[in-house]
Amino acid sequence: MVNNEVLLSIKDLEVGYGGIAAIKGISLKVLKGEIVTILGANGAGKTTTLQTISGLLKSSAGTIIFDKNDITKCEAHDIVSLGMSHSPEGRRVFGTLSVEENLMMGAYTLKNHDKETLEWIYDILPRLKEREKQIAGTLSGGEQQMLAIGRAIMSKPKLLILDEPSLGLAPILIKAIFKAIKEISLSGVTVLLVEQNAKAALKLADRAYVLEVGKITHEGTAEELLNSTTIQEAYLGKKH
Amino acid sequence: MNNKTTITIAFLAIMAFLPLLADSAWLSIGITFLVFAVVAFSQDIILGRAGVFNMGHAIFFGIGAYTTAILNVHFGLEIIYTIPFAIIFSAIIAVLLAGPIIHLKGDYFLVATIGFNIIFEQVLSNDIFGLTGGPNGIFGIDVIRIFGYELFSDTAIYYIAFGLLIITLFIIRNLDNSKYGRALYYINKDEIAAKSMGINVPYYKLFAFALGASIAGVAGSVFAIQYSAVSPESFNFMQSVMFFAIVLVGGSASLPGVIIGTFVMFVLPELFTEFKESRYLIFGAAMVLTMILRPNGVWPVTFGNIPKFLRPKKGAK
Amino acid sequence: METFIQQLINGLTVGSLYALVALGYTMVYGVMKLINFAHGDLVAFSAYVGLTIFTQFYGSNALTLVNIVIVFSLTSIVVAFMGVLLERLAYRPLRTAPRLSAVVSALGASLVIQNGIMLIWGPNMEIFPSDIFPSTTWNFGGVLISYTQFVILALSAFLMVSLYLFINKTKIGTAIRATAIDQDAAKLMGINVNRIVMIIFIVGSMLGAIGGLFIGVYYRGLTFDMGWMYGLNAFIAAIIGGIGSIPGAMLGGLLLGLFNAMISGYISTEWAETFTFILLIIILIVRPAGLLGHNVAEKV
Amino acid sequence: MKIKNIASALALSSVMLSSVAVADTVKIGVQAPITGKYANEGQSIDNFVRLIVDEKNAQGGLLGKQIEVVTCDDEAKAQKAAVCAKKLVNAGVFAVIGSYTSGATEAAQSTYFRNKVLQTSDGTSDSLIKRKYWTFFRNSFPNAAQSDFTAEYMVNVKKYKKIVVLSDYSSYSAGLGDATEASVKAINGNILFRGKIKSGVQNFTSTLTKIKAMKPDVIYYSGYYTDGGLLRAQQIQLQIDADFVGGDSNDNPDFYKLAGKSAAGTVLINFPTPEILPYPEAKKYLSAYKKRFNMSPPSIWPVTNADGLRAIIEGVEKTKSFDTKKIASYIRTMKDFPGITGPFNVREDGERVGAKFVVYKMKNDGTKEVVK
Amino acid sequence: MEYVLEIKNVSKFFSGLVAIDDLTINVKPGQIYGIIGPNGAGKTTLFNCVTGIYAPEKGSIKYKGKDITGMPPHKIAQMGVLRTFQNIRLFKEMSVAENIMAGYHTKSKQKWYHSIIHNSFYKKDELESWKKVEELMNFFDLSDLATTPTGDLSYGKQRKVEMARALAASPELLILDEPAAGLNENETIELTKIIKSISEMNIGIMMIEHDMDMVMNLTDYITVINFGKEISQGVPSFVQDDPRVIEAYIGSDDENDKEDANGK
Repeated sequence: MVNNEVLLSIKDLEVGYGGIAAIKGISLKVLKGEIVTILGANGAGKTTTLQTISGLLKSSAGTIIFDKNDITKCEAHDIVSLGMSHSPEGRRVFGTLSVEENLMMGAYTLKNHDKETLEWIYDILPRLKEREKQIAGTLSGGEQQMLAIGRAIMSKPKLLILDEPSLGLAPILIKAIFKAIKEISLSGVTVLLVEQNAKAALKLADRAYVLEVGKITHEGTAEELLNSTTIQEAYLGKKH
Repeated sequence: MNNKTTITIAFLAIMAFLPLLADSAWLSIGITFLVFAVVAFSQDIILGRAGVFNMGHAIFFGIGAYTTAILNVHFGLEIIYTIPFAIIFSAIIAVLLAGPIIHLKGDYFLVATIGFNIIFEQVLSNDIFGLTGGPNGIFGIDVIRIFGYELFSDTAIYYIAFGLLIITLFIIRNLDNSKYGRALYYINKDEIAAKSMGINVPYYKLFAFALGASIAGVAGSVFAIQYSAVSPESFNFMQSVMFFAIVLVGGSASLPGVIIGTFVMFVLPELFTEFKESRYLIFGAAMVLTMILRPNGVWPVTFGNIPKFLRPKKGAK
Repeated sequence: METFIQQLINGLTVGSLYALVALGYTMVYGVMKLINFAHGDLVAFSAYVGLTIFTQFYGSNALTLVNIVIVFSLTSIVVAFMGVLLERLAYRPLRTAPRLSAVVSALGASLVIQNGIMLIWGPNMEIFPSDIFPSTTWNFGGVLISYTQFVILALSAFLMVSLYLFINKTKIGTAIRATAIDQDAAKLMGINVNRIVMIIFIVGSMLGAIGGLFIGVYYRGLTFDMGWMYGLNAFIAAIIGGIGSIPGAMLGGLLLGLFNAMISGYISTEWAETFTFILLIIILIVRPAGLLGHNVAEKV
Repeated sequence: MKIKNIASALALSSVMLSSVAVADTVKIGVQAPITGKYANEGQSIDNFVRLIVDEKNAQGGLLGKQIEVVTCDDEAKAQKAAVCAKKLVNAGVFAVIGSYTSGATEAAQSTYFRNKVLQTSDGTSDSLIKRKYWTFFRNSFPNAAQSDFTAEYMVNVKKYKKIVVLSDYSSYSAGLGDATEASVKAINGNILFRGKIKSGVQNFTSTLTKIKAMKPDVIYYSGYYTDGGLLRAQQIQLQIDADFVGGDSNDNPDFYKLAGKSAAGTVLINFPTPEILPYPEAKKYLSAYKKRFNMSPPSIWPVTNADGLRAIIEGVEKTKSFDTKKIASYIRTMKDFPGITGPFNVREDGERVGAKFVVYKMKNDGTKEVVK
Repeated sequence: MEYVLEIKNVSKFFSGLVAIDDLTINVKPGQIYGIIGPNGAGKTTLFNCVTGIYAPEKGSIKYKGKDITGMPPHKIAQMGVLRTFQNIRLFKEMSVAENIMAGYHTKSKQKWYHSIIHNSFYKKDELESWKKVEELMNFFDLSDLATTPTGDLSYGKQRKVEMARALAASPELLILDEPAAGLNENETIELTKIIKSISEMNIGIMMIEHDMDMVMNLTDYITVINFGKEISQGVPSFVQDDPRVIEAYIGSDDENDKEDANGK
C-alpha cells in the first residue's frame, strides 16, 4: 500500500498566537497510504499543527505542500476540495443537524454525494446507520466521534486528518474507532492521526512523530517508538 | 504631569474661556456640547467601563429632565431643589430597570434596553398621570435662582453646564482610581476572571448604572433649564443610539475619545448647516469607516493607571 | 366572534410582513452573530425602489399578474444587490473585530441607507398608487379579506414554506445551518463561509424586499424613516421566536402581529407598543433564547 | 500689559457690535418648520412674510426703518422651537411670526413673553391662550370654534345618531378631538366612542375593526392627512358603512392620494382655502404671491400668518412706536381690521374671533365640491 | 481543622451526560494536591464546581468546614478560594500591577462613595493595596513590568501574573489549572519553586497539570480521574506505577499490553 510518493510535506512551520509562538519550526512528511501519528502531551502544539495544515490557522513561516500543491496560504474550504479532510478535536459535529445531514455536509465539495461511500461508511460504522435520522447533538460521545470520522471521509479524501478521535471515549468505543480507522486506511486513504492514547495509536500507525512544546523531539517507525521509554516519559514524566 | 492630565487641563481651559469669545449662537452650541459631553461621559461609565451594552441611556437623561420639569412646572419647586430629585430618581429607575436583566448577555441586554427606551418614549407621549404633557412635552420651566439671583443668561447656563462637566470629570477620575472603578474594568475585560477574584458582578454593574444614570439625570436637569422646555423626542431611542455611538466611535473609557465623539456627533452638524440634509448620511458613513479603520475607536483608552512608586525606573525594561 | 376573526386576520397580515422581515435578521444573526440594524432600512429602500419602478414603467395603472411579478423580481434583485454591498462594505471588514464595533457599523450603515433614501426621494411622504392590486374584497360571513391581504398572506406563506424547504432540504440550506452552528467545522467540510454569508444576505434582502413592497402596496404611504419601525418590530419578532432560528422568526412574526392586533383591538392602542416591549423583555428574562432558540452555555 | 490690550480690544469690538444694533433697521422673526414633515407650510409662511416686508420696505419701511427678516427653522419640534425662540430673542427681533404647529408655538411662548417679544401664530390648539401671555395673539381660529361648527354640522345638519371621534396623540389633534366631543355632547349628540390612533403606524385595522362592531353613522377624525387618508382607505376596505368627516388638517392633496378611490364621499371641514377667499386684500396678495413664487400657498395658514404680520405692522404705525406692550394692546382693540382672511378681531386673551368655515365633499373624479 | 477543602461524593452532569462522577477529595492546608487524568476526564469541571462556576448536582463541597456547594463564584473567592485558568484569563489590555490589584479586591475596604470622593480613609486603603501589589510583584520578580500590558508578556510571565493576582487575595486554597502549560523548561523550573514556596505559607494548593515531571516532583498527593471517575489516588510514586493510570494515559489496545506496561 505505502509507496514512496510524498502526499504531505511540511517544512520549518512556525505558528504563533498574538506574539507567542505555539509551533516553533517543525518539519514532517506523510507518504501516500501511510498512517502517521503525532504524539505529545497536552499543550505540545499538536492541534495547532493540524489546524495550520488544514488552513484554519495561518502560519507565520514555513511551507505546506499537499499533493504537489503549495497550500500554505490556501483557505480551509479550498484545501478540502484538494482532497484533504480534517476531523477536528472535540468532534465538532453539527449538533442540530441530523446524522444524515452531517454526512451530507461531509460530501459538500462533491457534486453529488456518493451512495457507495455512504453505504461503506454505514458498513464500517453501523451505529450511524441505526441513528440516521437522529439529531447529532443527542448522540453519545462515541457515536458523535464516529459521525465526525464518517463525515470526514464522505468527501473521499486522499488525506484524512484525525485529531484525538479517542478523546473522552470508553475503551470499548476506542477499539471500535481504531478498527474503523484501520479499515479506512486499508481502503487507500492516507491518515494523519493525533492521539493521546499513544499505545493504540502506535499499534495502528506506520510512523510517528513526538511533539514537545512546539518542536519535534523524536521521530521514527511506530515499532521503534513503541519499544522505547520516550513515550512513557513524554506522557507520565521521568521516573524519580 | 502625564499626558491625560495635560489634555484635560488644556481642554478645560479652552472651554472656560469660550463664552468670552463666542456669540450667543455659539454659546448655545457650547452649552449643548457640554451637556451632551456629560451624558456621554456618564454613558461611558456604563458602556465603556463596566462594558454593559446599554442602548437606553437617553432614558436617564430624560428622567432627569422630566423630573426637573414636572417638579418645577406642576409642583412649583425651585429648580435648584429639583436637582437632587433628578439624581435620585434617575439612579433608582436605572437600578429598577437594569436589575432584572443585568444577567442577560451582550446583545440580549442591548435589545432589552432598546425596549425600555421605547416604553419610556411612549410613557412620555401618553401624558402619564397628566404629568408629562404628551407629545409636546412641558413648557415654561422656570429660570434657575441661586441666593436670589436669577441665572437666566446663556453665559450663566454655560458655566453651570461647565461646572457639571468638571464635577463629572472629577468623579470619573476618582472612580478610575478606586476599588469600584477598577472592578468595572475587570468585569468589562473578563467577567469570569473578575468573578473568580471575588467581584460581585451584578452588584458592580448596577453600581455603574446608578452612577451613570444619576450623572445623566443632572445633565437632563441642565438641559431642561437651558431650553426651558422638554419633549419626548429629545429622549428617544435615536438619541440613545447617538450616545452609544459617541462612546464607541470616540473610544470607550477614554477622555479624549468621548470628547471627540461628542464633538463629531453634536457640534460638527451645527458647523456645517449647509450639509444639513446629508449630514446623517455622512455620519453614518463615518461611523462605519471609523469602526473599520479603528475598531476600538478614534482614541482608545490606555491602561497603566498606577501610583508613581510602582512605576519601573527609567532604563529598566 | 366576527370581530375576533377579523382581528385575527388583520393580525396575521401584519404578522406575515413582520415574519418576512424578521427572517433577514435571524439568518444574519444565526451565522454572523450580528444584529443587522440596517435591515429595516433595506426594507424601506425596497418600497421606494418598487414605487419608482411602478411609476416609471406603468404610470399608476393597475397591473397584470405578469407585470407584478416583473416589478417584484426587479426590486428584489436591486435590494439583494444592496444587501450584498452592505455586507461587503460594512460588515465583512469587521468579522474579527470586537462585537461592539460591528454593532456601531450596523447602526452607521442604517443611517446611511435611511438618509440616502431621503436624499434620493426627498423627506416628504411618497405614495403608492392605490390600485395596483384589484380592490376586490371577499366576505366570509362578515369576515373580510381583501385581495391585497390575500396576496400578502398567500405569498408570505409560500415564501416561508419555500425558505423552510430551502434551508432544510437542500445542500446549500444545510450548509447554511452548519455554518451557523460552527464556522470552523463548516470550513473543514469545504464550505466557503464567505459565500454562505453572501447567500444569506441575498435571501434575507429579497424576503425583506418583498415585505417592503407589500408594505408599500398595502399601506401606500412611504417615509424615509419607516424602516426603523418595521425593522424594530421584525427584530422583536425574531427575538421572540428565538434569534438565529428560521422557524422561530416565522412564528415570532405571526405571534407579534396577532399580539399587536389583539392588544390594540381589545385593550389599548395607546399602550400597544409598550405591551409589545414588555412582552419582549419578559421573554428575554424568562427565555432569552426565544421560543424556538437554543440556549448555549458559555465555555470556561 | 497684554491683558490691557485684550481688554481694550474687547471693549472696542463690543462698541462695534452695539453700533450695528442701533442702525436704522428693525428685525422681525419667522419661526417656522423650514425642513421636515411640514416644510412646504413653513417655507410658505416665510415667503409670505418676506412678500409683505418687501412691500413695506419699498414704501419706506416701518416708521422710517427698514425691516429685516430673521428666520429660524424649528422643524416643528418643541425642543428646536425653544432654541429658535432664544436665537430670535438674541438676534433682537421685536416680533415673531409663527410657528406653524401648536406644539412648536407653545414651546416658544414663554421665552418671547419673558423677553417682551410679540408672537403671532396660526396654531389652533386651545391651550395656546391658556396662559394669557400679552405678547401672544392668534391669527387663525381656535379648535373650539371649529369643534362647535363641526358638532352643529354632524348633529343638527346631518342628524348623525352614532358618532365616533378619533384623533392622534398630538396636542392639536387630541385637543380638537376633545373639543369636538365636548361640543357634540353640549348639543345632546351621541358619542359612541372616542379613540386615539398612533400617528405614523399605518395599520389602523385593529381600531377600525373594533369600531365596525359598534355600527356608527359617522367617523370624525381630527388628525393630519397622512393618517386620515389611510384611515379612510382602511375604513372602506373593512366595509364600515359610515360617513367620514375630517378636520382641517386632512385637507391636503396627499389625503386623496392615500385614500385613492376610497376618498369619494369624504367630507372635510376647513377654513376657507386661499383661492376662495372673497376679500379684496385676498385677491391682491394672493396674486402677488403667485407672481413672485410661481405657486399658491399650500393652505390657508401662511395667509393667516401674513394677516398676523399685517396686524403688527398696523399696530406699529398706529401707535407710532416699537413698544411691544403698546402694540399688543392696540391689536386687541382693533375693530374689523381688513385681513386677507377676512375681518381681523382679537379678543383680550389673544384669541382671534369671528371664524368662518367651509364644508367640502369629495367627488368620484377627485375634485371637491363646497357643500356649505 | 484538618482539611482546607473537603469534596464529598460530588457529581456533575451536562445534559444528562456525566462529567464528574462521585468524586471525593480532601486537601490539607499547605498540601500540594495534584489532579491528573487524560484530556476530557473532567478535571476542569471539578475545579469549576469548587470555585462556583458550576453547581454540582450531587454531593457537597466544604471549605474550612463550611459548606460552599452551589455558592456563587465571587462569594467563594471572597472566602479565600482563588484560582488560575487553563487558558489564562488575565485582563490583557491592563498593566501587570492593575491585574494583580484585581486579586486584592476582596481585601480592600473601600465603599462605593470612595469612588466619588477620596478621603483620608481612601488614601490609606489605596496605599495599602498598592503596597501589597508591590510586595507581590517583588515576590514574583515582576516589578520591572508593572506598567506593561499583560497581553504583551510571554506565556511564562503571564502565568506568574495570574498566580500573583490569585495570591493577592490572601487565599487559603489556591487552585491552579495547568500552570505549566505552554512554558519552557526554565520557566517550569522557576514555577515549581514558586509553587513550593507558596505552599510553605500554609496555603493549600490543588493543581491540574499535564507536565508529569512537574507533577511528580511537586505534589504531595494525587488523584487520577478518567471519565469523571477516580481511578487511582496516592503519593506520586505510587500513582506513577499504578497500571490503571498507565492504561488511562498510554492506553491499551490489547490484553497483553498490561504486563508490558508493568514490566518496565
